[in-house]
Amino acid sequence: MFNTKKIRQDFPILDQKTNNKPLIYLDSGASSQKPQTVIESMDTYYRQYNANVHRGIYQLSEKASAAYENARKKVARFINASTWRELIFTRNTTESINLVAYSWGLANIKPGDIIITTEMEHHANLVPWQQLAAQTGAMVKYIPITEQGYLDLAKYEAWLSPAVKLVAITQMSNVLGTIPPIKTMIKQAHAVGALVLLDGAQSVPHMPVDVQTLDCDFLAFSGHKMLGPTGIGALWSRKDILSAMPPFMTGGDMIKRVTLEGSTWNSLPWKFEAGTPAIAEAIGFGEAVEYLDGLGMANIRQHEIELTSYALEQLNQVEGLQIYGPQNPQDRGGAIAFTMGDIHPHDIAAVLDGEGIAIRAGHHCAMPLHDKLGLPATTRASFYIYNTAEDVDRLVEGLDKARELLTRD
Amino acid sequence: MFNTKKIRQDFPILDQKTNNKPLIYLDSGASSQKPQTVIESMDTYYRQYNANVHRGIYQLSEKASAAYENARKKVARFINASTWRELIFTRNTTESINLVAYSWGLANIKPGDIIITTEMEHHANLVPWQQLAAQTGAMVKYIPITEQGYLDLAKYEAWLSPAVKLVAITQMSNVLGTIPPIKTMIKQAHAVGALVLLDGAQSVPHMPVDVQTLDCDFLAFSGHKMLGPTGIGALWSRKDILSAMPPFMTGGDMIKRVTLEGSTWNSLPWKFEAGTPAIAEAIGFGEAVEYLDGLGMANIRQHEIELTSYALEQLNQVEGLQIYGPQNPQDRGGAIAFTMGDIHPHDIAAVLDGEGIAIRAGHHCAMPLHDKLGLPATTRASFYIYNTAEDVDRLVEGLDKARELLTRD
Amino acid sequence: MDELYRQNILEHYRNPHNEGTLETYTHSHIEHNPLCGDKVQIDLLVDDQHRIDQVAFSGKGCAISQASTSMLTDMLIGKTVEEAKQIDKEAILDELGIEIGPVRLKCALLSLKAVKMALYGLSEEEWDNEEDDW
Amino acid sequence: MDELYRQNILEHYRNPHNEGTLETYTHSHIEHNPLCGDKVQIDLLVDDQHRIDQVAFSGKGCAISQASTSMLTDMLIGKTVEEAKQIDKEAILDELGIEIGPVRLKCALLSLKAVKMALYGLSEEEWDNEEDDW
Ligand SMILES: Cc1ncc(COP(=O)(O)O)c(C=O)c1O
Ligand SMILES: Cc1ncc(COP(=O)(O)O)c(C=O)c1O
Repeated sequence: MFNTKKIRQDFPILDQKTNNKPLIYLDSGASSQKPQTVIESMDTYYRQYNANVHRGIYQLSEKASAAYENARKKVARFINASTWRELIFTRNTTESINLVAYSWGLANIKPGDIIITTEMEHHANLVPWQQLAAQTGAMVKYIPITEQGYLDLAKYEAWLSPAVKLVAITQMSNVLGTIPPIKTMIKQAHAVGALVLLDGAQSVPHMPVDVQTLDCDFLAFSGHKMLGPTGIGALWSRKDILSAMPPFMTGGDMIKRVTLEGSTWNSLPWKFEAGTPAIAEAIGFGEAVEYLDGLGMANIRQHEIELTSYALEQLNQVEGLQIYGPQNPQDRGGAIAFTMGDIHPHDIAAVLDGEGIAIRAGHHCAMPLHDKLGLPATTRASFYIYNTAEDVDRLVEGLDKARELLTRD
Repeated sequence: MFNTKKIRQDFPILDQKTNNKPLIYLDSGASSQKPQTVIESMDTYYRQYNANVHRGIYQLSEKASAAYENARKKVARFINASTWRELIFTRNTTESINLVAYSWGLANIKPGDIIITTEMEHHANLVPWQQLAAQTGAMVKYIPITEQGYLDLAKYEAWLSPAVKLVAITQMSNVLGTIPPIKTMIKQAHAVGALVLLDGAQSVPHMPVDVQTLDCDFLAFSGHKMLGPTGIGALWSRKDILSAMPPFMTGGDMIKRVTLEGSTWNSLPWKFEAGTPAIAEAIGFGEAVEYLDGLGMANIRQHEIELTSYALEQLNQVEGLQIYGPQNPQDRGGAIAFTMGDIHPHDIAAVLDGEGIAIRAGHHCAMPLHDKLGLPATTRASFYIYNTAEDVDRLVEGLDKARELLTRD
Repeated sequence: MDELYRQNILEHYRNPHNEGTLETYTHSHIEHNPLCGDKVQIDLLVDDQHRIDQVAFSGKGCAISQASTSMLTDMLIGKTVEEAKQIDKEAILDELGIEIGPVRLKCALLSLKAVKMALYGLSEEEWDNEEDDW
Repeated sequence: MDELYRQNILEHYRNPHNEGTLETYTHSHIEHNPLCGDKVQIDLLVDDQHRIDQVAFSGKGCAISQASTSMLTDMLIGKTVEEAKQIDKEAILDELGIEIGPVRLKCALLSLKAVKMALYGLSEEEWDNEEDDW
């Protein structure tokens, strides 16, 4: 069914050794590896048809423009946008969210308004709202997480009121793995007139996401976490919302007309893309979603449920190891954060690195969540399409080695 | 001396035919082509050490972090910054300028303040200031251009007063080619207490630029116009200015500490780099400046003066052709905008494309300048290190062909 | 490329049909393409039977925009407003008989946009929608 | 990698020297590394001759940070404040005897930063400058 062996052959980086041990890459939650087709699409762009887009009349530029806009269509279709005009290319999830905070936020948020987010957010979906609230006199409320790593939905429901203008929430936690019941939460938010922004940095790479079925209002995600290059991300929103928003950055390509007295803006989506865009990167991003489409997002989700299930099972047996986040693999993605006794996460990651295992240690850009857990840092393994049960076994062996080496008495 | 033949071999794209004619690329002002070393450096990153930067403890990530930060050092040294902490990676010149407008501008510009810019600016160095002025109650004044395509410096000097807080000006016009006497203008601006932002999108790729000697306060430029990849640009400013500025975008990597109550910011330059950066692109940018350094920026400038000189000579002899901008090659860069009778620039570019010549037609993101010239559009040829006198000859032949085909009576 | 400037296009460009303005008209619209500074004015005279009686265009633009406008005016005369509504991108491209890149497409379609805006008040957004494809 | 956890480092990590706090001290500073949540407190007792008489550290951190702190305290005792100022990144790395990546470098130098801030009020920015190289 899901042929990991075959998939791995498409990823040149995986065929290497670190410290003389074959590389086991367990940090896709931070950034995924890239298949051959993605890397080559950018190489080909630079070698054969590199040129600035949109205004060129010569063939290189026409080819580059078509490829850039075609990539937009691919990414828009991938999340089932109703038109490609709703898909704005940004640098990453962080810029997508900042764009909303600056453009939609400053125009719509008033003193006394409430923005609801959660305790488990990545800083990218937290600091911009704190800043917006500070600038506008609004208030941010954080849905607490329960002992089991779920959202306290009773609190959420109790907090919903007409004063709530925005619910900004991750569709999959990058630490706990938690997948909140987004569809219901969106319905509830809409019932009080609030818009909903989804941080899709972790969800879009790992499960089917359909903006029309979800009925969300904004979706932010990053290319580099879903087989695409660095330097490219996306913001999706509905046409009516985007049309009413003022531009974020201004300059070339996002204007229709400029005079010394003022300017009129370009049509969607270009109104939000100022200056020369990340052309090669957009093309690579388009190839990435094509690769994912080829595998099928439902199959990818299924593969990760199975792998996460096996990993939870194995890790739960490791001495002194504690996992944070839901234990039911259906309720979570494949990012598993844990601690092991009082061994520092840095040391665990360093010992694992010695075994060829790439794993992350730290606060994973979610300091408030770690404060809540009472931990300065955790170690996190995260899986993707190229990971196998064998990788989990190697991880467990590595952890045993770390414990042996670093237990103090 | 300047071995164009050898240089051309480093650029894989140049070895191709368009419409069965060898490609003559005369649109480097819009975006330059890339040498082999730049393309390969990114390919290698993705194939061998792709990983997220700054927080990873495993070897891929440490290698990626070192390469990313090393690229910053290369670019910082290239413009002679006094420390790499003053070099912020952005997407492009446009984002660099918007960063200053949002962060420095909103914090420092007050009602009644004056921002001076020029009539020949690219929209990237014009619309952000119009927006800032509209938001703050400040006023934008535009230094006019003379018949010969120079700035009216008498006006500039007359306008300077303590109310002027910022002078934002291009160091090389992308249409007229004009190189203003920046050093003097900076001294004059500083004398009234104004800061100076240089739009270096055209200057940094084509001539030696030393921020310490110039004594400017901000410098914005783009990687893709100087042999680097798309999706990466830079903002340089002095440490004391940057330290006092609030962040622009917020999220991961730009914070020191986040709590539910608020955040503290990271040290320079990371305070201004929110989220996963354009890692591969920064690495490619670093390679690009290394390539330019290898040739020597003074040599590149000399090559372009010679080529521009020859081009002006030849083009001035073409029937019906009118050049806009200074005729003295010492006072200008290698972007030459022109019209030919009443033949529409689009048609000229299209006929040239048929001859394998890539050239730009339009307003080149400088509509106010075109309004001033009384032209809806111009045709523009722009040169770089891989262009030759032969390219100019082919251009002239192509123009003759366009005139024959498209003259109405 | 030369292919772009086929004989039929050059003929319309050199000797455009229906160039000028109408003294008496029922519909008129001026449309700009700011990207290249092109401008076209379309005047239409529609009779009681909703039939287009007279058409004239003025303005300036590149050869492609001039030729396509000239061709479009020929196509319009004698058509009912309903029939004119059916004229789309494909019809113009067929008439031009060439392959065209995205930038020049805007030139080629500028007068069609102007006609639709003049005849039945098509909005900027509706035009975008008509142009959009996946 | 295993190389990181050499015997000397593991020994200091398992049995750190000068762990604890001082009842009487002339200088003290707590320094955090928010990236990994590490925290170190350094207490110093400097005598009339500007000589460091006693040092103690407390806090928590990874093996590298614990070991480097333990080693640093050994290095400090008996040195004058002037001599202590000379201790730099290289001195710590020499003592650790390993190659170290940029993230772990922050762990290895956390206590040195704390000492410098305690002893002569080095600022955050001055520290950045000391660390910076081209
Ligand atoms: C003078 C000038 N400024 C700014 C820009 C904008 O550069 P970018 O599109 O890379 O942001 C350009 C390039 O088009 C330019 O020529
Ligand atoms: C849940 C979540 N949101 C946002 C981000 C930020 O993504 P980026 O760094 O690509 O902007 C990440 C990735 O680190 C994430 O996991």
